[in-house]
Amino acid sequence: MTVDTRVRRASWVSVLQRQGAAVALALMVVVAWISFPRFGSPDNLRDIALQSAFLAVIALGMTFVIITGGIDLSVGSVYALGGVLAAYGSQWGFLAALLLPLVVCGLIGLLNGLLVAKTGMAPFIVTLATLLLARGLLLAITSEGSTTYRIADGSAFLELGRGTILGFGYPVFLAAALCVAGGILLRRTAFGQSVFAVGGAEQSALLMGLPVARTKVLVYVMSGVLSGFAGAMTAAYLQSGVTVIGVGLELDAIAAVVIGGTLLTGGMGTVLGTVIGVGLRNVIQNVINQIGTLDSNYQSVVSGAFLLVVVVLQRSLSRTADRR
Amino acid sequence: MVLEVVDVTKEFVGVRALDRVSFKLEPGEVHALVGENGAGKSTLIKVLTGVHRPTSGTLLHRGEPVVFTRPVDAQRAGISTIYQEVNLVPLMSVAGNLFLGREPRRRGLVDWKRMNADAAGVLAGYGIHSDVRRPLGTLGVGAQQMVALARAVATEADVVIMDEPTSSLEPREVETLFSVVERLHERGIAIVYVSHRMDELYRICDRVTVLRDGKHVHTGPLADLSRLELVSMMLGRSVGDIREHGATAFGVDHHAGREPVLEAKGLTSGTRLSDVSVSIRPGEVVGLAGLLGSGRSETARAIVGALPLDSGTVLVGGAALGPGVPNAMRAGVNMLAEDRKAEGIIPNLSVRENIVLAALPQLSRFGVVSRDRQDRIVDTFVKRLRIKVSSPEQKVSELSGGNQQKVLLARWLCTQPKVLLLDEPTRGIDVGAKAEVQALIDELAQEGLAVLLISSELEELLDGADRLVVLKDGAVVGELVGDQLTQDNVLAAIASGDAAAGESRAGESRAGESRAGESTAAESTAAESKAGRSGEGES
Amino acid sequence: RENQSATGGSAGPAASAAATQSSGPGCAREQIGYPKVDVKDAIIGFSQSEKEANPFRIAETQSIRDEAARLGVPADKLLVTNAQSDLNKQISDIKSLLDRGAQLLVVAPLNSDGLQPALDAAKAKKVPVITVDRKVNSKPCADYLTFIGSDFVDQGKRAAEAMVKATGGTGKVAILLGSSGNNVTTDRTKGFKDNIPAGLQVVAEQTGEFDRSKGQAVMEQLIQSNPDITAVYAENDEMGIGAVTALRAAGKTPGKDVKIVSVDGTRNAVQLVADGAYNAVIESNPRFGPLAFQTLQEFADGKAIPETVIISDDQYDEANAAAKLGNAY
Amino acid sequence: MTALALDRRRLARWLQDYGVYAAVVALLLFNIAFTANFMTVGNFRTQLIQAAPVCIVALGMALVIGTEGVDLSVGAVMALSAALIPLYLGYGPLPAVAIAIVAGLIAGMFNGVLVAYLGIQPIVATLALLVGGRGLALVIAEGRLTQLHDPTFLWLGTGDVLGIPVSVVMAGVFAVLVALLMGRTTFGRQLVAIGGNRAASALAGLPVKRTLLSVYAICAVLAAVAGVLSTARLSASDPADIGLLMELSAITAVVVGGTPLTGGRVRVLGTVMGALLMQLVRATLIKHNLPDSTAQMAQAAIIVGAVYLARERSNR
Ligand SMILES: Nc1ncnc2c1ncn2[C@@H]1O[C@H](COP(=O)(O)OP(=O)(O)OP(=O)(O)O)[C@@H](O)[C@H]1O
Ligand SMILES: Nc1ncnc2c1ncn2[C@@H]1O[C@H](COP(=O)(O)OP(=O)(O)OP(=O)(O)O)[C@@H](O)[C@H]1O
Ligand SMILES: [Mg+2]
Ligand SMILES: [Mg+2]
Repeated sequence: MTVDTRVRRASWVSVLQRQGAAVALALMVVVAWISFPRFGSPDNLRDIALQSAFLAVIALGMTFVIITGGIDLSVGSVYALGGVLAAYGSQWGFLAALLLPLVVCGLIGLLNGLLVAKTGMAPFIVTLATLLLARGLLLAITSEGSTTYRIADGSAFLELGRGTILGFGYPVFLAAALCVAGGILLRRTAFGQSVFAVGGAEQSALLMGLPVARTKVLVYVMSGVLSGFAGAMTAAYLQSGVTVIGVGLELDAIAAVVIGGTLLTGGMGTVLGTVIGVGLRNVIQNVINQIGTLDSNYQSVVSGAFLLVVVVLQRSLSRTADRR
Repeated sequence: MVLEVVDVTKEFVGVRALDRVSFKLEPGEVHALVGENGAGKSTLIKVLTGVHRPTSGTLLHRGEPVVFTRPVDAQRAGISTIYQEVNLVPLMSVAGNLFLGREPRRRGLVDWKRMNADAAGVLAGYGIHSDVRRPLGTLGVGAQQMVALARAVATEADVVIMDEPTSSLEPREVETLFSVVERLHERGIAIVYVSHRMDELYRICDRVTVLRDGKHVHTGPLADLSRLELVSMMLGRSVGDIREHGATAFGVDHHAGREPVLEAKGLTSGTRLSDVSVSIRPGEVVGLAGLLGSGRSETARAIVGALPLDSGTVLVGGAALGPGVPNAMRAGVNMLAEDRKAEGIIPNLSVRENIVLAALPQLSRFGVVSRDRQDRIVDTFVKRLRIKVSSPEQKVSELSGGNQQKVLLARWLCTQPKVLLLDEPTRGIDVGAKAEVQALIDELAQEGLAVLLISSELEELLDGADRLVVLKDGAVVGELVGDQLTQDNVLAAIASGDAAAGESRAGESRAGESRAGESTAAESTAAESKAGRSGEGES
Repeated sequence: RENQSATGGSAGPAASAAATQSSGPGCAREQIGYPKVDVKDAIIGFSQSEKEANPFRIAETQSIRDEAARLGVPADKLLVTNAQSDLNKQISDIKSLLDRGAQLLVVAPLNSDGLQPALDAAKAKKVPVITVDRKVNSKPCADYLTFIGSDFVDQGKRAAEAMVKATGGTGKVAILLGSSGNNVTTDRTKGFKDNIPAGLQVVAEQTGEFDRSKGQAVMEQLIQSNPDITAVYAENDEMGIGAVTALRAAGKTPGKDVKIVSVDGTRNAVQLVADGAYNAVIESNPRFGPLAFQTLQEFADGKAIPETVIISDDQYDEANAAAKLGNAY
Repeated sequence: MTALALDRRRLARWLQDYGVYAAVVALLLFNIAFTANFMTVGNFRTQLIQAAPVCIVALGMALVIGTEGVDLSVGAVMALSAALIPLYLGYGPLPAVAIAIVAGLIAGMFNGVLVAYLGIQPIVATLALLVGGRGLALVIAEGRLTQLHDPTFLWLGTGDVLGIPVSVVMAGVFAVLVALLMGRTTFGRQLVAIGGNRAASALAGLPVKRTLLSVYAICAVLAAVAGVLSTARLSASDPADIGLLMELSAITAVVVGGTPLTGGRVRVLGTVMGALLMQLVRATLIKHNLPDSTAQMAQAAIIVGAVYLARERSNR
């Protein structure tokens, strides 16, 4: 056997291995398409794409964080905070509405990053604390949640969330662009390589002279900025800075990332997998809606069951791939 | 002086690992650093490379005082290091590891195609012919060590430090390593070389520094010292006290029983093992010989149930073993794994707990462990294997490499097994303790234990084993008994049927060369040309 | 205050589903050019905001279903979704209801802000939307047809009045707030605080997140640090009941030593009022079904619909609790 | 300079070991000085009663974290056990409690099988139950809160043993049992070994899968017990809200108590202290009547502060 064929087979195997979630998604879509006539309607597909866009942006940042072996629980709160800040900033025009959330959320990410990288505290607990911090900030600037900032009709900022191309909302294209950029950053740059190295073997990365601390700080900043941006897009879409969104969103993002084949212990993962994971989550939710007659309490039972089936399926696919 | 430390002391909580040690490295020399396990060699190296900050003392680089706060600082100053435990990223591809931090780029983006080609080319020069895209962790320790070597040498450096680089290498790879050392030497690069293998030291080193218990004992030309003198300096005993024996402490043949206690038949697992059969009789030491990646570790893992099998059975005392390690252990079959960092020690547990780990069920009643019996066992083995610990409650991760290895040996010996599979048991162990371990293996065999011995040191295999099974590419290619046990016979067995493989390997390295050539032509950024040069240099 | 049924004679809990219609220019179908859709023959969508895991939501959804059944709407023409407390999901839900052919929409908004995209989608399809129990901050008649629900500020005000009656206008009050960031919390707090006399002093305001066990836990803390509390205003019944448990455990007699007033009108709380362990409950009426369908029918018939339809909320106190227990949900 | 460095290192080590205790003491002192009516028996009783369920759940969580896992489903398991109680209370309190605990056991085994035998990452494996479990509980309870009246059962929530509330006694007993389990038994030692280096433990012949399965089972059983106690205290079965966000409270208590999330170490007493610390923090914020925004930010700062003091320092 020559090296070339060996190489080709190995990469084919690893592609299959990584795409356990893709297979699950494909299956899910086919079944949904056949069982529910409205699943395939353009409106429905557009809605799935749009809903996925917000989560995808957050999960993109989360992917980087998780590959470094960390976790970011603050994304849900930061997302909500970003939305409120965008709505608040929109009174001074487009740029303020965009920059205010990005800067503030980036700073929260920076705080996460510095605490994780410089003090050696567990990311789980650091970001749990900033989850509270961001919620607290949000409540503080909305006078305990009683003020809601609305984006004035006709504000240019609204377009960010509500404009469409071919019926697909701008957020879909923005999310897609960010994910492509994120994929390139992860796979094709030195920074991406050090992200993998830090997560795979931090001590080794340090001994190899990689900028471990800087890498960690950067991924948390990225996660903060991206969550803030998702919040800003959401605010533009909802036309106001809603205070009650984003609760528990971190778990959705983490689930999407992990289902996409990223290892929670770090060192392995792909952006494509995450996108697929996000798609899966929203398709599942959509299918549950399509079933329609389900009692609301059964709905969560069914989504739990779906989640289980998907992980088990993905896991057993990647196991068989491993065996080759 | 390229690098110098003056009066360096390094204290860990409760341990003074270095005590006012001074060390000078001249440009272009190959400087041996020797000492018993736990003498402080690795610690000195870590002080030199900014991993540890000394408690007191100064560090001079080209005569200038420097403070390395992080490993990067040392690397920027031109010090490149291969640490004792492989420090690479197991989940990342081989090529990714090799080029981590200096990836070849095209239009600002990492050029994977070229990186893989370059990596394959570079590694072929080190005798590693595996797919560079597979995760590094799937390679054996020996192969990983070669990758670490290739990586360390590829960076522009004027000092290269190697901490026990040959501890899991085969004679053939050791030769490769020596030729690398030779080349570095010619380029005027200074080398610090740590090893417990005396032959190697005498072959390549100019000068030697001896450490004992964290203190500096001697520095001088190696040629001025006889082996015996060197060993006595390391151990701190007079020359007369040291028994003179051969290369190893193994005695003569054992009296093996008639019926094999363990029979492995037709072990086959993916592409790694094909139809390997081994049997061991009580009281017999069977050696497994073969080159790096020949499947010796895999054979041991398959026997103990740690490698899923496609086909094949393992019989112990005539009864087939169920799958999984616990079954094997219940039948009295134990394996000492080769990779002590990944598969051996439990880093955050104490030495005591690491030793008794496998024997816990035997040491407890109704699931409640008896502290007394633990302490007795631990005490016995710490003394017998001369494990250097401040207390049995010390974290095992704080021990020196050799002492960790001894802890693992103790773990398996205290379970009182019937069959012991030893994968590189003396890896990283100092001369004194090595003889001790070898004598112990002899003694255990004499008492009726069946031993499977895997070692990268051929002498150890030839002297220690009663019978030798030679593996190649995951298949048995020969079996040697009694008088047949000679180096030449082993090499001949390995060489037989080598033709096909040789051809394809030659093809690969040519491909590697031409790609590296291309890249030099296509210079566009400094980083690129640097990567290109390094690729060229090694292939 | 009127407590008479606007929908006529149906007895039982639905009896208190009366409306006091507030003024406003009115919104007529011709005026905005929506098609005439008769309620009985239409596909009707109902978007619920949270799981039916508390009495209010259970009663609310049930009231919509019951009324639809009463009017003879076939089961497969009433589409019901549940947003599981996720705002984005509620938007998707509403869009998917439209997608599935809903011609009339009743929405229980999760939040007053943020449903704009869903309302826009309905508007584009000329589907009238009635929001129940929570008003949305959009333009009535243009973005949605009308709001049917309670006036939360008024509920707070009535709670304050009941509190004055119970305490005689003096004492130290602790407020158990609802979830932070929720506009129901904001309104019920404002209505209460703006209407208590100076003699009633608010000594603590802590969130119990509309949850019984959190209400209980917070109350336990407050009794320890402020043993002189004489009254508790809980922004929903569950927290109020939690406070009762906490007070009892601390050896106090709720309803006597410490007066308790809360908002909702669940059976458990009204029972406590009847038992004398509670002082008053301001109802927040969840039975929107009859009014909602009636309003939709009136809209179809071309009548002008006011921008706000306030449902009448009952009130339970020592005097009437035992008698009205059957009305509680 | 050397002496100074050593002193600092010793202080750091001391803080790492006793940081939580110091934080608890500091907070107590603060409250004694600045909080009205703090030094009363009733107040301490309240704090202990409120901390007990978190503490019990955190003990199980500490074991799971020791194996380098995490169990997000504890809150849902509490809800399940709460939902089952009214169904069987008719047969007497004992059968009802037994059924609730068996349900916990089954849930835990379910998690354990996913993690140990199917090799699914703990966070997602238990997420499935977090999402589905509460739904199931609500389905069982038909979405309703049920008022409970059985006096024997309610005794669990309000009664005393030797003047100490039942739930506090239970928490104490469990803490001792878990401490013994970790310190004295083969199981405990194997658990930390598996958390410390799973590959090595497998090669050392430890029953890795069985141990993991048991750990998740224990964790869920403890969660079910906490569910029973909380239900008794509330005198109502409230599957919609009971144990909501309990997973985060429990993990926080464990981590603040000095158990690293990277596994391989379990600090039992630290966990108990962690639960107490978080309880005191909450109590302090409520007693000083801080608005929610400030309270949340203050809580964030205190968590970071406590964990910062107790963090593992690299030994360079
Ligand atoms: N991180 C640490 N914490 C505490 N003690 C340590 C630590 N690292 C090393 N030591 C101690 O320092 C001493 C020297 O260890 P070192 O690793 O330098 O030995 P070595 O000469 O390299 O031995 P070997 O030949 O076995 O590799 C040993 O006693 C060891 O226990
Ligand atoms: N030089 C090499 N070229 C290609 N592949 C290798 C090489 N060395 C090791 N490998 C791969 O690494 C894997 C592990 O083999 P391993 O090195 O453990 O075998 P081994 O015979 O036990 O050798 P050793 O004990 O010397 O490491 C094998 O699947 C093998 O294919
Ligand atoms: Mg060493
Ligand atoms: Mg090997």
